[in-house]
Amino acid sequence: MKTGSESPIIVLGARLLSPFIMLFGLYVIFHGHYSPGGGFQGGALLAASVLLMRVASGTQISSLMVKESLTTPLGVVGVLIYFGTGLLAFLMGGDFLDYGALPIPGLSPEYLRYTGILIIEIGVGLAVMMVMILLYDKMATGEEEVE
Amino acid sequence: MHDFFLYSAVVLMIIIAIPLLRVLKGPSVFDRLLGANAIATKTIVLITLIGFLFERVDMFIDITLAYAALGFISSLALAKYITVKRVEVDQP
Amino acid sequence: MTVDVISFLSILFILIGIFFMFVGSLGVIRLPDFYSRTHAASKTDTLGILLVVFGLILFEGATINSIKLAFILVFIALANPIGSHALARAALKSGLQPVLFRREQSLSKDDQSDAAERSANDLIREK
Amino acid sequence: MKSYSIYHSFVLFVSLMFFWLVMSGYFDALHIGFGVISIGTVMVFFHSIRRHAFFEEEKSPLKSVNPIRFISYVFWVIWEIFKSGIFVAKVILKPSMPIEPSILTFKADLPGPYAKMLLGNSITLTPGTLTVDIEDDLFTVHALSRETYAGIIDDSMPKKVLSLYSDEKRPVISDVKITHTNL
Repeated sequence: MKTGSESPIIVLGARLLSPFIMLFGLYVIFHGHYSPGGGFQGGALLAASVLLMRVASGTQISSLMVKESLTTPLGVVGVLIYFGTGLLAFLMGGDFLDYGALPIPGLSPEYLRYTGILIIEIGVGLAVMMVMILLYDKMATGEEEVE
Repeated sequence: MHDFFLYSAVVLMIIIAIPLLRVLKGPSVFDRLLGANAIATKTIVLITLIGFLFERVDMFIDITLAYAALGFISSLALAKYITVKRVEVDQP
Repeated sequence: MTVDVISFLSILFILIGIFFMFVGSLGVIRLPDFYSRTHAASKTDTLGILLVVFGLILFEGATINSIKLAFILVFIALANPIGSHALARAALKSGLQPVLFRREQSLSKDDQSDAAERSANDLIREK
Repeated sequence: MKSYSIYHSFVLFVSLMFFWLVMSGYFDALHIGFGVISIGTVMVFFHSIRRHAFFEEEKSPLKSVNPIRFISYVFWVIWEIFKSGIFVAKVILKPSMPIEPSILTFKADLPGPYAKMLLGNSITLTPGTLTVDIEDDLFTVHALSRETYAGIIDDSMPKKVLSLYSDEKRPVISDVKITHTNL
């Protein structure tokens, strides 16, 4: 655990700011239809908060936060949430991604659409976040193999 | 007040263009990065001013915060990348 | 345009802030080496941005947007020094030497010159 | 591994909740529920990072700080931001540019990395000085001119940071080395 070479200003500053950036990303996802943003932008911000910890403290320590082996499966889960919601609406007799046809009981069509968009955006956000972290990890480790 | 925001945004754009000279000229990589960083921090204010111009402050503040966070992280990441790679810096 | 006290104050703050940002831009061009340019980018720019955003808060008044603007204020005040520290540290680690020189008038009556003869070169090589 | 206190988690939760409520602007049950879910996600993600001690002898940053002195310290730092901006602006605007850059290194004996971070950031924010590196106890500072590092080498600013943590009066910095020239 070689952390002595890191400057405390960078590491502790990153740890102070990173939770707020992550919460801001979640805010962008959850408020996608009142303000600009949505799944993709929120996912980019979520990934940014994880990458801030990776950049500041090294991959070894920050893999405590998101394990490298988890990025691909969680990204796949994100895509499956998106695709599954669309396919479910298709199977229930609507079009693909027709939120009105989702089989959630006790909701008016307006709220059904709202819920559908929210589920889709969570899926997109998860996929974008995990793929971005995956790209960073691949780039970081590929560099070590060359040397 | 609308006119004032408009003119200050225009002046700010001219001010933002000045460090671009350093980005183009800069003898070392770090000078270029510093110029880019100076542009990024000033752009934060520019976006907020545009928000006041369009009277959609709430929307533009979200954009500003996202821009500020991403700019900060990218400047840290570039600094880290250059340290690790030990890029040859040519002395001025 | 009705000029009341609050808008006058906010215009004043924004103008002073833009002036400081202009000086920061000028410093990035004018100063002789990377480390002194970092001073211009970190300090003058931070002050300029803080003043402009404070002026906007004054103009906006006591709404929820003002608190959001205050978040920008806090974020800039925290992140800007950290960013310039990271950049300067990266430069020192990869061996960029600061340009150090003495003014002519202080060269003759320099009392602590012997203690200060370690060059920046040695400083970097130690690491 | 260190364990963090419930107090620390509570402070984090309250500040995150404040951030969420201000950003959201909707105060109905649905959006506050989203907020609670989001903050839960954030705290799960940061659980093991917060348990991890990056530095030896890392202390909880909040409990050991004297709160009244910390508030006065924050106001002092804001005042210093003003002074330093005006100082650097004056230097840049003078046609002769009266700068005399020098590098100084010193060892600082401070309790824990948070104190070092505070000292480093306050050096960066005070007029004409910039923290370039912190390696264990060794600070490397770039100063723009001779007058600017007076506040550091006469030990007044490091003592201010130490007084946030404890009441003892002792010299903080040692082994000051000043480099004026690289010839």
